[in-house]
Amino acid sequence: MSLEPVVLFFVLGLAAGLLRSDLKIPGSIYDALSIYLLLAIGLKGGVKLAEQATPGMLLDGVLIIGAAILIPLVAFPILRYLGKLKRADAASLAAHYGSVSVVTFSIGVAFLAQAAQEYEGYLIVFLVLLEVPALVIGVILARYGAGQVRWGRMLHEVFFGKSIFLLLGGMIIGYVAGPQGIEPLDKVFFDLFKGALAIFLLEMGLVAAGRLADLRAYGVFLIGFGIVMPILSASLGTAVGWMLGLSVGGTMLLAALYASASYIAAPAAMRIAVPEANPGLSIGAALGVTFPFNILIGIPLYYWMAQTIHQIGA
Amino acid sequence: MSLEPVVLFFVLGLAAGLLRSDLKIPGSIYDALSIYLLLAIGLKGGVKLAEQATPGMLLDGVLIIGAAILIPLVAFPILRYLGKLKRADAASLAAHYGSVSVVTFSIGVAFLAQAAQEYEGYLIVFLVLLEVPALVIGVILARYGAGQVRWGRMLHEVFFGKSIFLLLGGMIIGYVAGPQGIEPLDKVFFDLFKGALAIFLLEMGLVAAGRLADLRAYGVFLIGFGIVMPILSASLGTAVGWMLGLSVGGTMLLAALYASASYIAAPAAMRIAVPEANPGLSIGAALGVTFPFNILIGIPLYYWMAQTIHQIGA
Amino acid sequence: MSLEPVVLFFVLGLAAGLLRSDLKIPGSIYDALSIYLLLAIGLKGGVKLAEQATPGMLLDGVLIIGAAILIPLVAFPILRYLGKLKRADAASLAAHYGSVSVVTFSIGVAFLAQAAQEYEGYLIVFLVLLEVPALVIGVILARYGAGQVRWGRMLHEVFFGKSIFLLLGGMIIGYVAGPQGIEPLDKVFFDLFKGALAIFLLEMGLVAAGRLADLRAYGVFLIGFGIVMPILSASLGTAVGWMLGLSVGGTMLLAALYASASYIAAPAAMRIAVPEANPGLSIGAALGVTFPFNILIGIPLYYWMAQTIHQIGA
Amino acid sequence: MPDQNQRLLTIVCESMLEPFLQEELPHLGASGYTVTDARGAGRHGRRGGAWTKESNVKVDIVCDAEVAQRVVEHINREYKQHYALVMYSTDAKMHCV
Amino acid sequence: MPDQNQRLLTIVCESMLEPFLQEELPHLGASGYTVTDARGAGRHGRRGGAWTKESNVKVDIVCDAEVAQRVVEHINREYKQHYALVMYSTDAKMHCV
Amino acid sequence: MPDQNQRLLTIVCESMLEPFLQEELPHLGASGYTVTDARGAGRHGRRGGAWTKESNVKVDIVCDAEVAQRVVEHINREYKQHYALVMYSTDAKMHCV
Ligand SMILES: Nc1ncnc2c1ncn2[C@@H]1O[C@H](COP(=O)(O)O)[C@@H](O)[C@H]1O
Ligand SMILES: Nc1ncnc2c1ncn2[C@@H]1O[C@H](COP(=O)(O)O)[C@@H](O)[C@H]1O
Ligand SMILES: Nc1ncnc2c1ncn2[C@@H]1O[C@H](COP(=O)(O)O)[C@@H](O)[C@H]1O
Ligand code: NA
Ligand code: NA
Ligand code: NA
Repeated sequence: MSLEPVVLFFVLGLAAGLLRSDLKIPGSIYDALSIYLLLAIGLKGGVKLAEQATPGMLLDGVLIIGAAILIPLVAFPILRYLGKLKRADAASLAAHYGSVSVVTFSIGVAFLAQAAQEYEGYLIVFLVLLEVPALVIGVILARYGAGQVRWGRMLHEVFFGKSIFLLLGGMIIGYVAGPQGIEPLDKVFFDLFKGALAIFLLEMGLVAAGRLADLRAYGVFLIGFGIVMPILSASLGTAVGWMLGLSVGGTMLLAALYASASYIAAPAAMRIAVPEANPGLSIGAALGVTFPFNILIGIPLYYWMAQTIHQIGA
Repeated sequence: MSLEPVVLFFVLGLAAGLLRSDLKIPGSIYDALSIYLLLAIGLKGGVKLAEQATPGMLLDGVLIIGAAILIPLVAFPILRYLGKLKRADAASLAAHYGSVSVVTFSIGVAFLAQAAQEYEGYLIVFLVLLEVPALVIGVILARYGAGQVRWGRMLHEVFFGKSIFLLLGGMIIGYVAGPQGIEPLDKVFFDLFKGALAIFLLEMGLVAAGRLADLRAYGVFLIGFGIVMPILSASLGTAVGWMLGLSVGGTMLLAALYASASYIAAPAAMRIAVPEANPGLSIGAALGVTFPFNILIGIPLYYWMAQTIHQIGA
Repeated sequence: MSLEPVVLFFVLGLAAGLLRSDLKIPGSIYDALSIYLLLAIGLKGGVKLAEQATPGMLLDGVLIIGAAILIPLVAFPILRYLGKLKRADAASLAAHYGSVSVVTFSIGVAFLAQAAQEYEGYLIVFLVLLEVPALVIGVILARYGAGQVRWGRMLHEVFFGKSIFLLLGGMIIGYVAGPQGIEPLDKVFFDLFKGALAIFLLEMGLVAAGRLADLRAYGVFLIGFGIVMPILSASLGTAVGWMLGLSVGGTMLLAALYASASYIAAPAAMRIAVPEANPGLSIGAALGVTFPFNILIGIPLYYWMAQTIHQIGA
Repeated sequence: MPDQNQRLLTIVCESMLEPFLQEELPHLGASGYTVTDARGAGRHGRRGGAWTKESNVKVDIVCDAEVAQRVVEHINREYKQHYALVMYSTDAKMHCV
Repeated sequence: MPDQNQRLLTIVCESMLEPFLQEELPHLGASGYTVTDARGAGRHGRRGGAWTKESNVKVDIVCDAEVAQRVVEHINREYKQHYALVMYSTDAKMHCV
Repeated sequence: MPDQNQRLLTIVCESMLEPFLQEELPHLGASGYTVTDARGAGRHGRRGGAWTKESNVKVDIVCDAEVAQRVVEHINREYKQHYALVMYSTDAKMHCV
């Protein structure tokens, strides 16, 4: 199974960081690219929703979110009792792994396009819907029994923070304007998507390289968690996708969603709601271990899992 | 009459600003987008000019500019005596409403494309030509009888300020290179135009949201002026367009040009030539009231006006 | 022979700078554009290499590099003894003229596309390969007999500095992914290339305008050198290209490569390895004289040279 | 108003605190402030500025000693413990018309 | 040249004044200056830095007290009245070879 | 830890020196530093910030007088002669918890 070429840009960025190249992507370009990617995904999701939405999806949605809630609830005791992390750190990491990564999802989509596999486009909606419960659970886990929470600030950050806001906003615009309305924007928001993703991944590689140093300090447990946890979550996702009758592509995407860990929305929200949690730990694991694992090994693996369960089930 | 989807991006930006989302478009991206839009419009105008220029246009041009000069001359007494604004403020606002908005014009063009209406492409030239007299009149109104003017600095700012410079420069390149010469650049300067406009409008929405607070301080008169003045100017534009025998599309575009108020070139020039004028007032009215009015309500209205006058006239 | 339209953007930028327009392209956009151009050229080179590589090229490569080494070795005595420059300055300038300019090469490619001329795509590889020996020779010339060199820092800068790193990285990705793998990225990395180059040239014009002031201080010799040296180098390139049996397009590109002077990789490397050399001198000559000369006059001239030698030789 | 002797208080902290400071500084008595984007290193390691999660802002506040003291105490109480953050101040003279 | 006692004068103002200051500072006797992009708030309200029309620059000038005085007076005369602008200064030591 | 009297040392130099300073400052005893992008003018002419080759960085270091002295000497020795660069310092108070 061949590597998606965009992933090579991540590797190039990683190499630049580790070899101390002076390559640096300006912060404003990083921001612009992430605004673009979030909007583009939101638009695509909105258009798909306008085309595909049916009442039956509502029940599917409840199941998908219900099952996803298990992820932080399983991750927390592993981190707290097996990993012996502090309560705040364990809760924050659980929230990161409970929520999702837009870029991992996009690479999953690119992978399916290369494999010429169809998928249920409305799954994009879960990029938004899966974020919120995981973060709320994370905060409750951190605060259970003690401490007060800045719920106001935190929920404002979740809903009006740029990632959810742009995804949701793009989705609404895509839904309202529909395929024809969006068509004149396709040249920017769809045709350029993959190239923009490639450049964003170059930058992610640079950032991830800086995070690897942190990881060394946190040791083997966290690296192991960063690999095993997504496999567990992906297995859950594969099972749920299959039970809901999703296509092979859709099953694989749901697995990738479950397996991915957030490094945009979650860090911002956790920094506000659980400031005593060490952000180096969670970003280190999510971006330094799980993200590379998912895009290099995970996605082909989840694809294989989705194919296998469909063969066995058939 | 359906909304142009790009306008939804303005609304999204406005919402982000009002809901205090942390969405922020980096200043350098704003600058880059505005450089791109100005260049692209200039190029398009130059190409159209190379294709369509005829000696008869010269007379049309004189009429279009002559009529446009009425706008600041009418706006000034309204602002000064009805609105009781200080002389400098009234003059600066008159200059803003006398000059034109590149983005409003672009949305007018997008609207016509969606309505599958032709228009006289050379009208782009007036994005440049209408700017200068309005600003000069504004300065004269402010200084009449008193005070000295930094004419040198101010005219340098007008002609070599980036907006006129890029429009003119793009126009010359487009004219010199012609349609074939520009063709390899089409992928960037024409195909991406609408998407870039959408992202720019997102940013404009964010900026406009910040301006609304100012407006509250200045009250009802200014809001009324920001809505009535463009309707007056558009009526003038519709009449002139029809008298010159422009198409329905061209008539509407001329109305939109007259109705639009500058918030790029004019603020910079006025800040230098009439520094005692409060920039919050003029940017607040131009960007907080007139710009949203024009793109949400004005353009469909002016289109209807252009259709009506053509039907009556026929 | 008509001017490539992208060159007009350079002229526009130059005019903006000289007329003191307030047009300014943000530094982060300059950085982003140069990252994009380097990656895109690298990718294109890698793809061509995957399609065209043959063992015979290896020998060609040795000859091309061997001949190129003559350039700094000829430039140095001219600068030192005819121009009476200090040893460090002469060595640094020799290194700049020995290495190559990515943008000059790109404009050569655009010129060939407009003239509908084929060329050997693998020549892109020499954008990387010609850089290193020239810089090393420059340092040796500067240090011969005296002074210690920070070889470590300097070679790190050469190999891991962003220009070589991105060219090489892009080349490897293009080679590994091949034409099919890169195809989904074509919309960004190939289709947008020329437009991005146009905007980059606008910025180069602005920067070059700032450099012209320096040049006045350094006088007539340096201006003469900045024009005569590229013609000499291009003649060598034309001869080598013809001897190796390159096409007319390929011969012209090799001449343009030899003729071009670096203003991205070389300045950074020389600033580290030979800090006592005045960077104003070398950037002034490379960017203020040779770059405009090459893109305005040189490339058509080298094209004529390549055609002529092929006619005579045939 | 003649020249006044004041303090120039500088806060360097994670960028994500900017909106909070922006809201709180006026209530603490600062008549104004100036913000620039920054990167750096300190007890919390390198903050390279490559992305928002690891970029800093530098906030300069010219104010009288009392306000400076209030700002320092507020920030020590609210943010110092859990956020990458340093504060330092110098004597400064404000030049007014 | 040994270390010298000087003033560090900082001007925070609307970005659009940058080209004018750039032209005028050398004539006022400043041997150099450093500019950074800034945003902020003050008597003229919030200047958020989102676009040129509401972004600031911060200009640092190390110079002797006399030059600082001249710059302050010039700016007070030419710009202070109509532009968003503050100036403050501290004692500073210039370190030279 | 109470408030401490220290120096605020500022280095303005060519951006390309940033990675070197970043590596060397900790060895010279600086516990932290803050970097911002800058442009300016000085003995080496205008450095307009338009591209890396002519942009500056401003590095602020709060440290005790001894470390400041060491940094100044190191930079004077290693870089001052050939690079566009100025250094100045003021008295500063570091506010700690
Ligand atoms: N001694 C120092 N001098 C100047 N800036 C500092 C110093 N220490 C820390 N900083 C800045 O403050 C930020 C947060 O500091 P810290 O919480 O110590 O990591 C760093 O990223 C630096 O930008
Ligand atoms: N007290 C202050 N401390 C630091 N910066 C200030 C202060 N007051 C104003 N500024 C800056 O100076 C700019 C113009 O100030 P003003 O003219 O008061 O609006 C503001 O946007 C701030 O960036
Ligand atoms: N007197 C000064 N005050 C503030 N900054 C200065 C001064 N002189 C030089 N600089 C800054 O230091 C950089 C290098 O200075 P120089 O080596 O003198 O060209 C300049 O580009 C300015 O940013
Ligand atoms: Na997840
Ligand atoms: Na108008
Ligand atoms: Na060369």
